[in-house]
Amino acid sequence: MKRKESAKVLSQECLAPGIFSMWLLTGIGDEAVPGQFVSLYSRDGSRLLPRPISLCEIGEGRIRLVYRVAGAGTAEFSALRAGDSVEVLGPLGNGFPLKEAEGKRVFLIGGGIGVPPMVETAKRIPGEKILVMGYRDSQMFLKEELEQTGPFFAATEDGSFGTRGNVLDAVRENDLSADLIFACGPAPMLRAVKAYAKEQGIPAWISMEERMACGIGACLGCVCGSKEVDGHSHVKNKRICKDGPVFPAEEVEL
Amino acid sequence: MKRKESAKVLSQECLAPGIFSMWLLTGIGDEAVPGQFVSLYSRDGSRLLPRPISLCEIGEGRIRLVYRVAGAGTAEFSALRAGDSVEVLGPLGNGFPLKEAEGKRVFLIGGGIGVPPMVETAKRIPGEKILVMGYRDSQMFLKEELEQTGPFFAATEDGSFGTRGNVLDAVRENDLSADLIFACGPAPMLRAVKAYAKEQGIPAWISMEERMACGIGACLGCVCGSKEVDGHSHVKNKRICKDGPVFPAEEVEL
Amino acid sequence: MDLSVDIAGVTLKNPVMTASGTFGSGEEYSEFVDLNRLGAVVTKGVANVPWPGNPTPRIAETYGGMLNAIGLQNPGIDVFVRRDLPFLKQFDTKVVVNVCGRITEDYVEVVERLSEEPVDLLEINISCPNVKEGGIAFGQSAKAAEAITRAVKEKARQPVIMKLSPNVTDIAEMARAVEAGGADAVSLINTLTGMKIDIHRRTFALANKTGGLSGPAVRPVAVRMVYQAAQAVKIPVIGMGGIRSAEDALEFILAGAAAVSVGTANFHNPYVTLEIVDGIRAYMEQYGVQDVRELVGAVK
Amino acid sequence: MDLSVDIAGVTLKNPVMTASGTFGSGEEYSEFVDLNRLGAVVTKGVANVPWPGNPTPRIAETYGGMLNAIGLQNPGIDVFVRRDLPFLKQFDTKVVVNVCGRITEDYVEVVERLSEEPVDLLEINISCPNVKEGGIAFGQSAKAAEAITRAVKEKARQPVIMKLSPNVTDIAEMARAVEAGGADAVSLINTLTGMKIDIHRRTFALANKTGGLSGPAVRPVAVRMVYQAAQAVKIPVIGMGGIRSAEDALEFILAGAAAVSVGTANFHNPYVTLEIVDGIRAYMEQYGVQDVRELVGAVK
Repeated sequence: MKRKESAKVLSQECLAPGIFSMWLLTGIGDEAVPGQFVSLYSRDGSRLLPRPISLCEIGEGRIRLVYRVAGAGTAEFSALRAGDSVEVLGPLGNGFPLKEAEGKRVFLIGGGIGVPPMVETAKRIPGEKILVMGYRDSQMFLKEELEQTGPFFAATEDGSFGTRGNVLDAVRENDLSADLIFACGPAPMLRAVKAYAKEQGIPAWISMEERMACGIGACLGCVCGSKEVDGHSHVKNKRICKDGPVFPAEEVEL
Repeated sequence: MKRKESAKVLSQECLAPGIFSMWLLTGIGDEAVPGQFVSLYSRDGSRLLPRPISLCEIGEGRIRLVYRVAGAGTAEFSALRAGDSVEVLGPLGNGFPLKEAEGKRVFLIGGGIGVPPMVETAKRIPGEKILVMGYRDSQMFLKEELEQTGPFFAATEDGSFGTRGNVLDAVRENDLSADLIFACGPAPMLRAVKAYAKEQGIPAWISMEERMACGIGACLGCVCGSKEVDGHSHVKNKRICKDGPVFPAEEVEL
Repeated sequence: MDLSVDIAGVTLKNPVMTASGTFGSGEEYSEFVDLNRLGAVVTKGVANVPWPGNPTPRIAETYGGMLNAIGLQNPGIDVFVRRDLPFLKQFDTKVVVNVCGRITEDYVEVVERLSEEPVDLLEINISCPNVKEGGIAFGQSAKAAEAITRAVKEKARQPVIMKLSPNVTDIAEMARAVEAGGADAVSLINTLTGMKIDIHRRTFALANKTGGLSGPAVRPVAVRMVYQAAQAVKIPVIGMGGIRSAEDALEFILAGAAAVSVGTANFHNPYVTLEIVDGIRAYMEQYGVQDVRELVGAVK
Repeated sequence: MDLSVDIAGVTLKNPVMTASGTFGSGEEYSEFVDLNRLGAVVTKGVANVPWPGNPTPRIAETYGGMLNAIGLQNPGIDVFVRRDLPFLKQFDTKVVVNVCGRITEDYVEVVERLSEEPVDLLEINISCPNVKEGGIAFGQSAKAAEAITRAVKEKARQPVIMKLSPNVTDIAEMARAVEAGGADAVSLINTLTGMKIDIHRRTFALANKTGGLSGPAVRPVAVRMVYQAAQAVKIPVIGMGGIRSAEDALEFILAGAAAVSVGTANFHNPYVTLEIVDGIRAYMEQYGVQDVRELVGAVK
């Protein structure tokens, strides 16, 4: 059941330049699955729209959000300290279909601020998984957490760690293969993942991003083109906030 | 010289229901005189106009503001704690003409949130002064500070202390008289003071209030009708923020 | 204490409605608010056929508000009647169907399709570009607004609310035009046309370049126009534009609105509609107002 | 790096001007900013005779903005020429005199009085009610706007900027009208007409009932109108409406403004004009822009 509430900040930590980790005391995540997200609200009356942020880790009665400071709203969140509170709405979206991973070898692919949701996703997949993460440079936030869950490979844009290049360069350089992909990251990465999955003939589930207003499927602000007609308007426009953010790669336009 | 700066909050105290006292660390008051005011700015982007607040006390490198919570902006100020900071512009306006008080017996008359500026005014008048303050009830904020400076008389609306009624009732009940009046308070009180001064044939200086935008005399938002043509527009509209807030009572329309 | 209001013969249990396009057909928000407690649910605009809407980005935050250029994506009247209306009819609230179109015939088709349906009121969105008149909105020409009102009224079985565009020189003239065309009520304001530019990417923030500005930023314009409209016509006025609290809603009511719609605020606070109902009741208690209708247009 | 811009043959050292009515004649703000560093100072509107303005309250805060109904209080052209112009001429900045009037003859009289004065540009405020035409503003009728432009241009010795009202259906039409009347430039937007009601006192927040809405709340409307005006005319466009940072100013410039005016933001931050000059320079450095004119209208 979705709800909006005021959540207490338990901790705030800077993981890398512009990347912050915040634990919140809230039961909003208790029934959530990885790949779902929450909306955070600014305290400043000039900023009224929510900032959607993916769930990085889900503890009992608490959630961890790892986010990039991209503007004044996220900068405000990064200045919150333990004991402060923040308005949060969630859980939102569908999340990764963990059942699909059963009995399969899974690629968990994250790029940039698409890395965080892979932490809880990796924890919830008991079977074989290979983690392939893309970063700008050797400031590899969440590497430790991810390494604890399975084999970890990294690609960095500047080549300062792992493979120089993108996540698929790391897949090829390390001769990796899998039966299924769960991916989250910037659109160019998702496009490459979609093409790779098609080429390999394996299913891929990707998590999409778009500017949102309501976050619950009412306003139709955050649609993406889809192959099939959508359930809402029957016009091939899936709602990222409600029908997604996770879609079969072949289902959505990128 | 006026300036706007970020001032550190030294203390915050609730003096009476809805009445707060805040000391700020700022040199803005160093050359100020009582009766002048500062503008405080909200941190919330939805509230852009300054809140003018009179100087209650002026210390070296610090100022004391005693203000009423009248809306969301002042409520925000009242939630500031020692160590927080707030944007402040000042010193603004003209202040009371202390020289006029030399060799005279002066009534210092304050009503409600017009009481605070009388503290510093009383401190700066070395000669004879009589303090007559009007309150709603026995929650007589700043009474202690004022009593230290001279004879103190109070009027309360509910009669719970001193004279039941207004400040002029207190003047009459206690058979008080003076050669000069400095007054600050709500318009009905100022009207009564003006009439009393005329009847007694003594000069009165009153401090006026109006909604302000710039606070420095540029926008012409806070004018009051005047007997003489004003220096700015030559239309008998004095600027409260710049030509005032303190005017000879007979000079302004109330 | 009586919070009920009357709009063209339809009694709303309280003056709080939702604003079209911000509340879907109620389903998504029913997880947050009890729709039975609302005066009315106003649906997202419905056309005669499904509309795919605009490319993304469709949304941009602005100072104290937002721009949207959804482009009236909707499933068309068939799906609406089959799926959305039955959902809404489960609740004890009034149903206002917002209707959009590209040409007059589109509107009329939708209105005719709804004639036998359990709909309480129709709200006609005339801020859509009039395809036959070079794309200027019906709601930006008094003549076109009056004509479409007349065309819709001829076929409508339910009372008709004409929703006015604020992007006009003289809102009173527009209100009088739709009254002359037979409108049973007017609602305003629709969004103000705005634009945002991303200075770092040097591009428009919205794929559509322009979008509709809403949120508390526009409220003073909306209150002014509601006041002017209420002075200009005898039919009821429904006020909206940046309402996010009972205080805001009361501003519109005092300016002359018989009811209000709450839109963008739902995105910030999904509980806001009911908080406003409670807040209006509290205000009436505080000031001893027995009937909310005493407040309508009380500031002149 | 070149920040200078050209408005009708007058070179401003940078594109940052003040907005009329928010900056007096510069004297009050000279305590906070070095006027020599501004592209131009635009004075408060001046009429042929002193105007007393409206009763108070003249000011109300709104969400992300403010309403004002000063009523163009001003000392009239005599005092202005004797006192304010000499003050401004001490500084190395361009002087733009904003002119207001009740009837065409008022405007013409002021313009004629300024013909021999050291004034660089004239800005004509046509949002004043046209007393001879039942109080509708000159700037709300294309015909009236063109006519007053022509009348002013006939007598003006300095280039003429026509300041447009945003309270119109079609801003492009208004821009074309003043261009046809001979305007050398247009500036926009003036304030949007708004209203605020005090629900506790049940009265209007402003003695004048309505006032002009300004501040960041209106920026998206202003950017949209500046874009539309810049697309519609060949003369330079000066953009304003809610600018409070260099980012905001750049939005207008990219939308087509050759220069910008900063108004309401001065009330919140008296140093803001120079911060914007510095911020535009920093943006140009960041992106390797040599000449600010490359940015004008760069987003299409």
